Amino acid sequence: MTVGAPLLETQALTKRFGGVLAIDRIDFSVEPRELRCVIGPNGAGKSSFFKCLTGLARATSGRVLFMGQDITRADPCHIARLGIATKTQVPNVFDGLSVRENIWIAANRHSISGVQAMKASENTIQRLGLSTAANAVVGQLAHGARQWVELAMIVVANPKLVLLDEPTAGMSGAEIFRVEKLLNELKSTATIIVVEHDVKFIRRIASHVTVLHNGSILIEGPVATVLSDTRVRDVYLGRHSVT
Amino acid sequence: MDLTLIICLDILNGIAMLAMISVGLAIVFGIMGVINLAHGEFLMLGAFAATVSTNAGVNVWVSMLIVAPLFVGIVGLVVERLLIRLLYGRMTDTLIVTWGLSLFLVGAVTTLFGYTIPGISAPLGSVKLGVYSFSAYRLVFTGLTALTFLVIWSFLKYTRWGIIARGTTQNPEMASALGHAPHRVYAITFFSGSAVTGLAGGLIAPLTGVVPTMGAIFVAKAFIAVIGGGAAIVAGTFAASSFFGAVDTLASFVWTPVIGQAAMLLAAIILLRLLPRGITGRFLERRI
Amino acid sequence: MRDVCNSGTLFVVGVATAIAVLIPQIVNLYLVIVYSNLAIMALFALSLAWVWGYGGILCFGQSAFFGLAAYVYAVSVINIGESTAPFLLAVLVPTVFAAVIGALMFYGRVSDIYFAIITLCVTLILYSLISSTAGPQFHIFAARLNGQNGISGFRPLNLPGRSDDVLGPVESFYVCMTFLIGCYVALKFLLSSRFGRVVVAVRENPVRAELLGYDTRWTRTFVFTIGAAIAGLAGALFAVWGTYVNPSLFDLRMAALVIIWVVVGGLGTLAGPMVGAVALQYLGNVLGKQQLANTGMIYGFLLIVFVMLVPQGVFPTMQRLISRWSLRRSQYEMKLLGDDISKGMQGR
Amino acid sequence: MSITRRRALVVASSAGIASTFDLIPRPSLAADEIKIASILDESGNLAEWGDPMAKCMTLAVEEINEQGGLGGHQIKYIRYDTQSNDQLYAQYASEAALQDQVSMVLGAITSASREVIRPILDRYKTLYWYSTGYEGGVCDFNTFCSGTTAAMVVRALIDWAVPALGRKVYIIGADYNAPHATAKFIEAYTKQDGGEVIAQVYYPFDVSEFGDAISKIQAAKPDIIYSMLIGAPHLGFYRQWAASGMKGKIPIISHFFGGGNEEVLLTPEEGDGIVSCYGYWEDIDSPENKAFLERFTKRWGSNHPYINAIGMGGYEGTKLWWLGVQKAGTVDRVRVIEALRSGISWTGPSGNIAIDPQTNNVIRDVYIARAKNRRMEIVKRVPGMRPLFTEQYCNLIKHPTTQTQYLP
Repeated sequence: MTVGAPLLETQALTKRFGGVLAIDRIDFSVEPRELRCVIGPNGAGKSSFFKCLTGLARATSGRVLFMGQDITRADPCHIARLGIATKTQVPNVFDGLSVRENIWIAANRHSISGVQAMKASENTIQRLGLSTAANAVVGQLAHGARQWVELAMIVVANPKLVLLDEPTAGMSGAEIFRVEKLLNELKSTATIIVVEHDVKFIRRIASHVTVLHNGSILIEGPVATVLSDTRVRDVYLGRHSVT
Repeated sequence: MDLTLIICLDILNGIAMLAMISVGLAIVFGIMGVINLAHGEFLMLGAFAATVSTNAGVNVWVSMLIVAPLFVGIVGLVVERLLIRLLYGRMTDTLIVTWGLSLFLVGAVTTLFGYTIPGISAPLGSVKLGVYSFSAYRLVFTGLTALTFLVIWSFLKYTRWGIIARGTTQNPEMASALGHAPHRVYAITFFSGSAVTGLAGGLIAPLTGVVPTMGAIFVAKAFIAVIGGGAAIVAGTFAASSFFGAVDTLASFVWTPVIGQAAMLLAAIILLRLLPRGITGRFLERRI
Repeated sequence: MRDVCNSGTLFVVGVATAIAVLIPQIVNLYLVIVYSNLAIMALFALSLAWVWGYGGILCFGQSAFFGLAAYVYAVSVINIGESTAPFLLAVLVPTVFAAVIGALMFYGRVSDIYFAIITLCVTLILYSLISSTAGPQFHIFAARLNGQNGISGFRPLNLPGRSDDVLGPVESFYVCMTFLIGCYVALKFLLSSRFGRVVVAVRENPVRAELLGYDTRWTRTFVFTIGAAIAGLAGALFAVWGTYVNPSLFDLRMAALVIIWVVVGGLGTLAGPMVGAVALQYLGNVLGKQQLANTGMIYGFLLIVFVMLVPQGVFPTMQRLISRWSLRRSQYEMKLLGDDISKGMQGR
Repeated sequence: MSITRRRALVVASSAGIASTFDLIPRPSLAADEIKIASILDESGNLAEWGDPMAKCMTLAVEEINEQGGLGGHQIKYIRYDTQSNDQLYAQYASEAALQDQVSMVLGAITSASREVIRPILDRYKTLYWYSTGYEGGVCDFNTFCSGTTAAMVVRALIDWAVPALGRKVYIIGADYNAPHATAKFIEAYTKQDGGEVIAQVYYPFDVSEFGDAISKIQAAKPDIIYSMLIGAPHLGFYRQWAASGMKGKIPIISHFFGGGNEEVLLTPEEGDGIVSCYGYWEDIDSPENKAFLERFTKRWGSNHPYINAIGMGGYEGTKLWWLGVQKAGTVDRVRVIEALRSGISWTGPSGNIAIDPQTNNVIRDVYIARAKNRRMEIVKRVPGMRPLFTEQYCNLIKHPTTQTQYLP
C-alpha cells in the first residue's frame, strides 16, 4: 500500500433516506493511482455511497474530502470540475445526440475552445474504436455499446478520480475484457473506484477491495484475503448479519 | 364572537369550494398524468346537467348527486375512448386536444342551450348566528366535500381497483404484467375523475351563475391546487386546497378580494419554491 | 447532418425575407397590418419554441413577459414621447424580471410541471394586479394604468431620435419581419455554438450534464432569460402594432395560446412554432367572418382533428414526409453501426 | 354530433377558400352598395351580449333595406365575430376601415374593446358607433355613443331609491373601471338626496364565493345595497344572498342587473324584487316596442332570450345613424356627422332618444324596473335624462378636434 495523503477520504459519512439508514459512518480512503473495488450484496449501500461522493445525494452527516478539500456539500457540477468522473449504474448518456456529440460535450467542459474539444473527442473516438459509430444516435445503440460510449465520455475528461458503478453490467465476455484493458490504461493517470459483482473481473483488475454490508464497511484489504474471508462469503450467501 | 365563527365558516366553505372543483382533476392527473385543460368545461357540463334536469322536474338532489356525475362520467368515458386513449404518454398533444375540447364544448353547449338558461336556487334555508345568517346549503356543501374526499380516499386505499390504479401509476408495465391492462384502468380512472368533476359541477350549480363559459374561471385554480398538492391525490389536493383556500378567504376578509386572489397565487409560488415536489412530495411520501 | 440544418435555415430565412419584401407590394394596407400581427405572434411563438423546445423548460407563463413588455412600452412612451428608449426599456424589463425568477426557481431546483405552474401563477398575479388599477390613484407619472380598460392610443414607433417620423403600417411591418428573421438567425447561431450544444445536452439529460461539470441551473436560467427577452421584444412590437394594452394580455387564454402554437407547429423546432402561430392566428381571423356555426366550436374541433391527423406538429411532419426514404435507410445503417461497435470493441 | 362535424368541415374548407382570396388585393367596391359593419363578440365569454346585438342590428338593416335604402342603394351588413379577443378587435377595425371601406362601424361591448378600436377608426377616418351603456366621458367627434351613461341611470335610480328605501347605501361591485368610476356618482347623488355611502367593496370578475361579502353586509346593516356586480360568477352573490335568508331584508338596487339577463339566470326566489335601471326593457309597454318585438320574433323566432338594453343598442345605433344618412342624403362621413349633430331625435322601442351635439352622446328616456318572475316590470319611466357627467367636461361644439375619454 502506497504512502502519502489519500486522494479521496470520507469521515463517518452517513446518509439516511427518510427512516432508512443507507450508509452508516463510513470511513473510507483511496490513495492516488489506486484501483479499488467496492463490493457487497444488493442494498449494502454501494450506490448511495457513490451518490454521496458525486454530490447527487447530500450526506446526512460526516465529511467527504477530495485532495484535502471538503466537498461534502458541493454540487455535482463543482465536484465534477475538480476532476471526478462518474459512470452511474444504468447507462446515463445523451440518448438524442450522436456518439461524437456525446463525447464532444464531455470534452468541451474543460477545453479552451470548441476546436480543441473536437480534437480531444476525435482522439478518444479513435482510441476506443468508436469511429465507425461516431455519427450514430446513442439512443439507438445496444446496452453494452451505450456503456462503452459513457466510458469514452469519462476517458476524454482525463479525470483524477473515476467512479464506476458496475461498468461491465450487460456486457459480453469480449466487451468485459475490453473494459478491463481500458481500466488498466486509465490506472496510469487516474485513481479508480469500481463497484462490481463479477468476482472474476475483480480478481483481474483490483489490488484492494472494500466490502460494504448494511451500509457500513465489513472488511477491507487485499483481494485474495478479503475474498477468501468467511464473513464475506456468508454475507453474500445471506447467512451472516453484522451486529 | 359570531363574527369569528362566521369567518371560520366562510374559510371552511372557501376550502371546500377549491377542494371540490380540484379533486376530479387530481384523480385524472394523479393517476394518468393527463393534463385536462377541459376540466373547467366538465364542471360546466355537470352544472348544466343538474340545472336542466332540475328544470325538467327531477328532484334537485337527484340531479345534483346522481344525474350530473353520471352524465359527465359518460362524457368523460367517450372522450377517453375517442381522444385521450390515443394520446397516452403524449402530454403536449393531450394539452392541445383538451384545449380544443374545451372550446368545442363551450360552443356546442351554447349552440344547444343558448347563453342563458333558467337557473336553480339552493335548496334548504338558512341558519342564524346572532346578527348573521348563513346558507344551510353551503354547510351541506362543505359536508359533502368532506364525504367525497373520504370516499375517494378509502376507495383508493382499500378496494382492489384503487390498489391496481395506484400500482398502474407507479409502474404501468408491472401492472400489466400482473394482468391489469393499463388502458382499462385508465378508462375507469378517467370515468371516475370526470364523474367526480360532474358532481362538483352539479353541487356548485346553485352557488354561481350557470353559463356555457363558466368553466374558464375554475381551471387555473384547480390546477394550482392539484400541482401544489403533489404526488398524493387525496391528501395532496386536500392539503393544498386547505392552504390556498384559507389564504384566499382570509386575505379577502382582512383586505380586499383582489389581494386575496394575489395572495393565494403568491402562496402557491412560495410553496412550490420551498417544496419543489408539492406539499405531499415532501411530507407524505407514498401516500394516497 | 449540420449541412441539412443549415440549408433548412437558409430556406426558412429565404421564405421569410421574400414575404417581408413582397407582401407590402402585392397586398393592401389592411393585410399588411394583419401580417404584422402574424409576424409578432410568430416571434412570440419563437421565444417559447426556444425555451421549451430546446431548453426543455415548460413555461406556462411566457405571456407574462410579452404583456409586461407591452405595458412597459405603453407607460414609458407616454412619459417619454420619443419611442426609442421606451422600446429598449420594454425589452430590458421583462428580461431582468425573467432572470430574477429563473435564478430563484432553478437554483431551488424547481422544474418540470412545477415550474410551469409557478410561471402560470406569475402571469395570473400580473393579471389580477393590473386589472385592479382602475382608479385614478394608479398611475406611473403621466400614464394612468386604467385597470381593465387598459391604455390605448399611445405613440407607435418613430425613427430613432426623430420623434416626428412616426412609422406607418408598412414600415412597422418591415420592422417586425426584420426582428423576426434576426431572432431566428440569432437562435440558430446560438444553437450551433458551443453553448448551444450544451443547452441541448442539458435538455437531453440534466443529471449527466451535471456529472460532466455543467451547471444546469445556470444554463437553464440563461436560456429562460433569452426566451423572455425575445418574448419581450414581441410584446413591445405588439404594443406598437395595436397601440393598446390591457390585462387580457395576461389571462389564461393568452398563456395557453402560445403553448398551443408551439405544439401545433412542432416542439423541438424553431420554424415550426412560427408556422403554427401564423396558421392558428389566421384561422381565428378567418373563422370570425363566418356565421355558419359558433366560432369557438369550429376552432376547437379543428384543433382536435389536427392533432389526430398530424401528431408531431406541422414542421416535423413535413420534414418526415420529405425524408421518409432516407430515414428508413439511416435506421438500417444504425443497426450496422451497432454491430460495428461491438466488433470494434472486441477488435483491439 | 356527426352533423356538427360535417358542418365544421364544410366551414373549414370554405374558410380555406376565403383565406386564399384575402391574399389577393380586392378590386374597388361596387359603387351602388352601402357597407356597414358590426365588430362584436358573437362567441366566447361575451357572446351573450354580442349575439343579440348583432341580431338586432341585422333586423334594423333589413328594415332599412325593405324601405328602399338610400335612393335605391341597399345596405350591405358585414358581421365580424371577435371571439372575445381584443387582438381581433384591432384587426377587424382595420379591415372594416381599410379593406371593406364601410360607412359606419358599430361595435365593441366592453369599454376595453371600445378603447381598442376607437383610435383605429379615428386614424382611418371611419364613423364609429358605440351603442352599449357605459361609464360615460367619451368625447370624440368621430364617435357616437347612443347607450345610457352611468351618470344618468345612477341619478334616476338614486333619486328614486334613497327617498323610498333609506339613507345608508352599501356599494358592492365588480373590480373594473366602470364600477369604480360610477361609485363617485353614487356617492355624490346620494349625498345630494340626503343619504350616505357607508362602504364600498369590489370583487374580481372570477370570484363566485361571496360568503365574506354577505357577512360584512350583515355586520354593516345598510338600508340599500347598490350592486355593480357583473357576469356569471358574480351571480353567486345574489344566490348566496337569498340562500342566507337575506332576500327582502335589505333591498338591492343595481343599474347592472338585467344587462346579462340575470333575472332569467336567477330563480324568482333569488331574483325577484331587485331593482334596476336601463334605457330599454322588453317589458316596456309602448306601441313602438310592441311592433319591434313582433318583427324581432318574426325574424328570429319566439324562443329568443329576453332582449335587454345592450342587445337593443344594435338596433338603436343603426336606426339613429340611418336618420343621419337620410338627412345628409349621403353616407359621406363628414356630412353624416354634421347631420347627426344637427339635432337628430327619434322615438323608437325604447322611447325618445336625441343626439346631444355637445358630447356626441345622447339625451334619452331611462326606465326603472323590478325583477318579477324572470321578467322586469317597469316601475318608473324617467324621460329626457342628459349625459350628466360627460357634458361637464366634453364640448365638441367649442373643441371639435377632441378625441378622448374623460374619466371621473
